[in-house]
Formats: sequence, structure tokens, C-alpha cells
Amino acid sequence: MNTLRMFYIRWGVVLAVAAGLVVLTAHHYRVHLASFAPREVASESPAGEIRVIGMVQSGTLTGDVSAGDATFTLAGQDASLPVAYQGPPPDNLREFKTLVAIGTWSASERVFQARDIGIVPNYGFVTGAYLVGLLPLALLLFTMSRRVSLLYEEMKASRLYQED
Amino acid sequence: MTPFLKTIRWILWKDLVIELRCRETIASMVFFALIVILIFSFSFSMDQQAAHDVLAGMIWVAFAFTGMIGLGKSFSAELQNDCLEALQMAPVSRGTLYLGKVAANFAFMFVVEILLFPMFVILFNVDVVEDLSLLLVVFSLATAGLAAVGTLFAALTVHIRAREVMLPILLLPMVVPVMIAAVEATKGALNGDPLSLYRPWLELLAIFDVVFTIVSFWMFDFVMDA
Amino acid sequence: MTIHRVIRHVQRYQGWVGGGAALCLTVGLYLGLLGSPPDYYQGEVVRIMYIHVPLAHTALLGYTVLAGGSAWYLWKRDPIIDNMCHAVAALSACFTALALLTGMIWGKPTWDTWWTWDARLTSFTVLLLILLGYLMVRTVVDDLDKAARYGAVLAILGFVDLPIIHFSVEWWRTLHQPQSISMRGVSIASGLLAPLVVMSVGMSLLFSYMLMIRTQLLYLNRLLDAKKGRLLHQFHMSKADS
Amino acid sequence: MSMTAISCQHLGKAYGHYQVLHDVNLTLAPGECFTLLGPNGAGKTTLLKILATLQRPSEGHYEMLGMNGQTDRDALRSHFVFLAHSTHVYDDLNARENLAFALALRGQRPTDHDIKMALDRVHIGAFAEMKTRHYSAGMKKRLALARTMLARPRILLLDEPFTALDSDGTAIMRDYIGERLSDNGTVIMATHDPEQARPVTTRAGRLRHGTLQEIALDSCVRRNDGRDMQPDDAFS
Repeated sequence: MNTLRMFYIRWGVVLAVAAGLVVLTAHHYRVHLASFAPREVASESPAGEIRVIGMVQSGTLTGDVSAGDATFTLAGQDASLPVAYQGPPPDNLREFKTLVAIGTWSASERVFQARDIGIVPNYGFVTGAYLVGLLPLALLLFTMSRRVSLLYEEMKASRLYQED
Repeated sequence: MTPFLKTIRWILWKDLVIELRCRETIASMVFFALIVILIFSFSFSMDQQAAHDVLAGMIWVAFAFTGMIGLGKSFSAELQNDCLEALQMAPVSRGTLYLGKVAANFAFMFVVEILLFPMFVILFNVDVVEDLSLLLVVFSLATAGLAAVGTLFAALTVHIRAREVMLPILLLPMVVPVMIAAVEATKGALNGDPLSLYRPWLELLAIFDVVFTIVSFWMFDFVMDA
Repeated sequence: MTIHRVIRHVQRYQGWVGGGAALCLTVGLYLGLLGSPPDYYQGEVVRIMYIHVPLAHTALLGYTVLAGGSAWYLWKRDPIIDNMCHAVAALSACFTALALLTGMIWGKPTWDTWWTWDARLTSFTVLLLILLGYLMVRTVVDDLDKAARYGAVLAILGFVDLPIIHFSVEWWRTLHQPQSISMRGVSIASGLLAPLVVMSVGMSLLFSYMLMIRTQLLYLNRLLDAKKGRLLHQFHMSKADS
Repeated sequence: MSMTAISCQHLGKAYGHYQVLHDVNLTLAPGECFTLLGPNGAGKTTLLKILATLQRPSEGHYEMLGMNGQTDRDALRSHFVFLAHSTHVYDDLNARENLAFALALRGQRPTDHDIKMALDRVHIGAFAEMKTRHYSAGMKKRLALARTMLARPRILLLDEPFTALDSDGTAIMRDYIGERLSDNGTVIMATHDPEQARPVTTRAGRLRHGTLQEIALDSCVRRNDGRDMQPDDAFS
């Protein structure tokens, strides 16, 4: 079997798997972790569990935060959204804090029912780190393997080396 | 005296005699250090207090770089008439040659340090009233560390291209602990802190010296011997 | 012409190692990116850990292999071991640099700074400098045998130095900046542990696979060189006979 | 004592691409002087450097006085002197100091009288206190010879021993070689001037492109028919 052809087949498989992983991840984050701005929620009224990013408006935080029961207003760029939170006592809930509220939008009551509060995800850094970490390794490995295959070809061509 | 010590003494004697005749190495080290001091004084326009704070750091930057000059010369001087070959063929263990060269390098660096320290004190108007003997201990321990690793690396770089550049590139990362400990201990000694405050740094220097003298003593075999 | 025994073994087993690496990394990436929960404090950013920590571990592992291989070379003087050491050094330098870079990217959202002279970062930087020095020596020395010896000596000295460097930097840090920025240990819940372990194993396997490839590369280069030298010699001899 | 002073088996040396020595075999008994001839770049100096433990052969092994050249180096080194092309003298030491230092490294402690005798024998006694920086090339060579005399080695490795020497110096060098030989010493001498080496040579060989061929001694004289001898065609 041609060494070089084997090499390209191997790397084709690797690329396919990598592409699959990328697509899967992108899909996952789009479906499960996509977040809305308060304006979008008010205008589009998406169904099901969604994530909303905004800043807790000052003076709107009422209720008992340490007991996990609070209401506040989440401000976006040009709209705000009333939120009722009920769940485990959150760490990050305070005024002027940008956060993610996870829950459902009840269009009838015009209130977002949050069941969890998370900190703002920073996908840019994560993506950057994975690309910086993996791409150079892949490129290095690719050039090295290609060179080795070429060297074996050269040796076979010059009949310096017979394969078993 | 055992043959081992005799050989070390002869190598030291040879280097010292040549140095006394030409005064090449020590003179170039001192002049270089003076220029470093000059540039320091331009780069940081300092009052007395500021000078006092960064004095230890400046001292060791100057010492490290002048030391580099001395170390580089110690083996490149052996290249005239291929004297290094004669050393390589000498029927003594490589470790003996190593210790002889370490002794010579230590002597040069230490003499230069003793000459330079008063200049630092005078030119930067620093009051030093504290016990100077402790400072000498710090200097000798740190210089021993630099000489122990530096001699090995000087022998290693002497035959390669661009040796003047390669020696600091290889040596400086290795002696990071020496530089840190030397600066901290010098600072302590200059401030007149109680010994207990910077004693751990002295211990670190001593450990470094012992470990690297032993390791380099073994490794010199592979550097010098084909 | 025969191929060295070690290279034959490498040829036989490299497929398994490479396959294992690919499998572990795929599973690890899936677990790390999709299958694990975000951290309570750091949120999604914690996922950088699954790439950063394995890279750093592997770099250290590589340096250990380099020091061991160097000692072995000085003992046996077998050029194939030297090929292996040379390959390890280049790969370790690569892994160290990537570990530093991913660490910086992780540092920005968590510590709000790209760089801090923290003990671990500083010792990794010194490690990278030592490895680069090693590689430079290998490129500037023309005589292969000399390059191998000098490199081995450097690697062993650096290996002895590494703990001392780490210790002294750590000490110096605690003296000057008492924990202004501390590396808060991420509470490793089982959900976070699984991808970390799988990725670490995968990275080590990937390192081994790359090492096998690179050792072959250096060996084959040298083999072809030697063959060319022999042809040159034969050419001279035939001229001498005629 | 074994009857072989030097024995090389299948010595080879390659510098990366280039094979400098190839399968060199040589056995010398005490009292023999082997003259190595060959054009520039034939590998003469490389062979001597390998024997002088300055380089490691890439193939094969060798023994001197029954000691392995790769494993017993430290013991071996006290039994030979390599008089190399460069003179191994420190320019900033005078002749006396140079001798004292070089011999101290060999564990020898010559008296002032010994040193004076040796310097007188190579006719530079008058310059004993002068820095060798001011010496001419020939004088440095003589100093190196004086060092060799004091060291009294059982094996002499000589690389171009006659270059830089005048006729007087050549005679001293030849005398000394003869003296070593009659004292059961062994000499290997690399030169491209067979005429000067001939009087002391007992065996001769020719290196060409790294391969050693032993040649008959007579051929040294036979080709000496008055015309200039080119090193390269000396024995072809």
C-alpha cells in the first residue's frame, strides 16, 4: 500500500472526526446555551427554558436573596425585564451585576420565572484556548507525519530500504 | 598534597600567572561593570532612598554580566595554540580540570566584585554601615554558584559557533535561583536586617553550590571528553 | 540496508498509540466541552482547564523523559536514543509554550490579567527558556556527536535545576506579593475530574505518538545522510582506483 | 608485556555526511616507527586524534599497550604524547613555566636542571625566560619537542613533526625519534614529506580517502628520481 495514500486517508478520518466534534459543540451551544437579550424576550416571547443575559438594575432587587426567593429587573441595552427568582440561594445575585438568568418566560404575566442564576459565559476565551492549544499540535503532527511518509517513499524509491 | 589537589593548584596557578601578566580579563570585567553602573545611573535618575532600594538588584545584574565575560574568557583563552587539546589529553580525571577552572573563575569574579562594590556604594551615595563580613559570605556563596554552573557551560560553549551569545543564553535561566537568593540576601545584609530574616536564602545558595558542583563535576567528563 | 530495531518496534506500535490518543482526545473533548457542567465560580471558562492542565502535565512529563533519555544516552551512546531526546525536547518546548499560552488565556477572565509572575508561570517560562537553549545548542553545533553530548549535559543540569527554580521563585513570590492573586484551586467535583483525566491520558498518548513520529523523522534524516556519505565515499574510492 | 604497542581494528570515523576514515587496521610492535603518508584531507590527523583520545571513532576500536582506547582513557593518557600541528604552549608563559605546567598535568615534577637540559638540547636554552608570545613558529615547535622529551612517553604520536623546523631542528627531531625507537618506544608519524621521515621509518602506510594501505618502505627511495615529488602521487 502506498505510504503517502495511507497517510492522507488517516488524516481525512481525523479531520472528519474533528469537524464532527466542532459541529456538535456549535449545535449544543446554540440550542442549549444560546442566550437572549431582555429586548428579544419581550418582543419574541420564546417558549421553553431559555437563558437571558442582563444587568441587575439598581433599586429593583427585593425579596429574600439568602433564602432563594427574589424579584428584580434585568436591564439590557434598551429594554428591561422583570424577573422572579425561586431556587437555591444564589451567590452572584446583587445590584449592578451582569448575570445569566435561566428559566421560562411567561408571556401572560410578563414575568420571567428564573430557576437558576449563572455568571456570564465567556465562550471567546474558551474557544481561543482550545484553538491555541490544539491547532499548533495538529499542524506540527501533520507536517511531521507527512515528512516521514515522504522519507519512506524516498528510501523505497532509492532502494535503500525494503519493507518486511 | 595529593595529586588531585596539586593539579587543581597548578591550573589555578597557570590562570593567575597569565592574568597577572596581561590583566586582560579582570580589566575588561571592571571596565564593563563601570559602564553598567553609568548606564544604571542614566536609566533611573535616583535619589538616595531609591538607590538604596534597588542597589542589591543593580549589583547583581552588574556582577552576573561581568561574570559572564570572565567565564567566557576562561576557556576561549585556552584556544590559543589549541591548549585545550593538551588539557583534554592530560592524564587526570576531568573533574580535576573542572575544579581547577572553577577555582580560577571564582577567584577572578570575586576579586572583581570586591573592586566594584565600593564603587557602587560611592557612586550611588548609599550609606553602608552594617557588618561587611556577612556581605562577603553572600558574595562568595553566590559567586561560587555562578562559577560552578558557568565553568561547565563555558567549556560547553567554547567549541560552538556564536559562543559569546550562547553562554548567557544557556547560563542565565539555570542560575535564576542564584540571582533571586543573591539579591534577597544582599538586600538583607545591606539593610542590616537580622540574619534570621535572610538566612534561608544563604542556605538556598549553599545547597545550590553543593548540588551543582557535584553534578557539574560528573558532567564535565562528557563535555570535555570526546 | 536495515532499519534500527527500535524504529521497527515504533512502526509496529505507533498505530495503537495514535489511535488511543485520538480516541481519548475525542472522548475528552466531548466530555470537556459538552458533557461536563460549568464550574460554580468560574462558569464556562473552567473548560479551559481541560486543555491547559493536560498540556502542562505533558510538558513536565516530556522533560522528565528528556532527562532520563539524556542520562541513558550518556551511558549507552546509542544515536537512536539521542534522536529520541532531540525529538522530546522539541515537543516539550512546543507543549510548554502552548501550556503557557492557554494559561494566559485562562488568566485573563479569572484573574483579569494576561500575565502574573506567579511561581508556576515563572518556572514554566524558565523551563521553556532552558528547552529553547537546548534546541539552539543542537542547531549551532555541527558535530552530531558533540551536539548529542552537550544537549544531554544541558538537559540533565536543567532537570536538577527545575525543582530549585520552582522553590526559589515560589519563596520569592510569597515574600513580595502575599497572595494578591492566588490560584484558587478549582474544587474538583467528579463531573470535572472525568474529562480532566481522560484529556490528560489523551495528551500523554498524543505526546508519545508525536514522539514516535519525530524520532523516526530525525532517524530517517540521519540514515539518509549516512547513506549519502557512504555513496560519496564509494565515489571517491572508484575515482581512486581508476 | 604484550608485544603489540598499538592495535586498531576496523576504525572508522564519519562527520555527518562525510566518511573520513574507513576500516583502518593497524598493528604496531614496540620499536616500530610507522609513517602515515597521504594527501591533504586524507584523514591522517583524524586518525592521530582518535589515537590521542581527542576524538571517538564511529566504528571499530583500538588498544594501546593493552589498554582499551575508549574505556581506559585516563590510564592510557599517561603513556603517550601527541605532538600536534598546534604547539599547545601558552603564549603568556615563558618556556620554563610552560614545561613545568604541562608536565605537572602529567604528574611529573622535572627539576630546573632537567628543564634546562631539555631546552638546551633543542637549542632554545637562551630563551628560557622569554614569553613564548615572542617565539617564532619553529621555536615553539622546539619547545613542544622539549616537553615531549621530558615526558618520556612510550608512544609518540606526531602530526607533521618537521613543518616549521629548520634543518637543525629536523635533525634534533629525528635524533629524538631514533632514541625513542631504540628505547623500545613506538612512533606514529603523519607527514606528506616522506624524504624527511625516511631515515627513521620502519614501516609506512598511505591513507587515501580514509582507507589505509601499507606500502613497502623501498618505494620511498625508488620514486626519488630528482623531480619534485607531489604528495598526492608519492606512491601511486
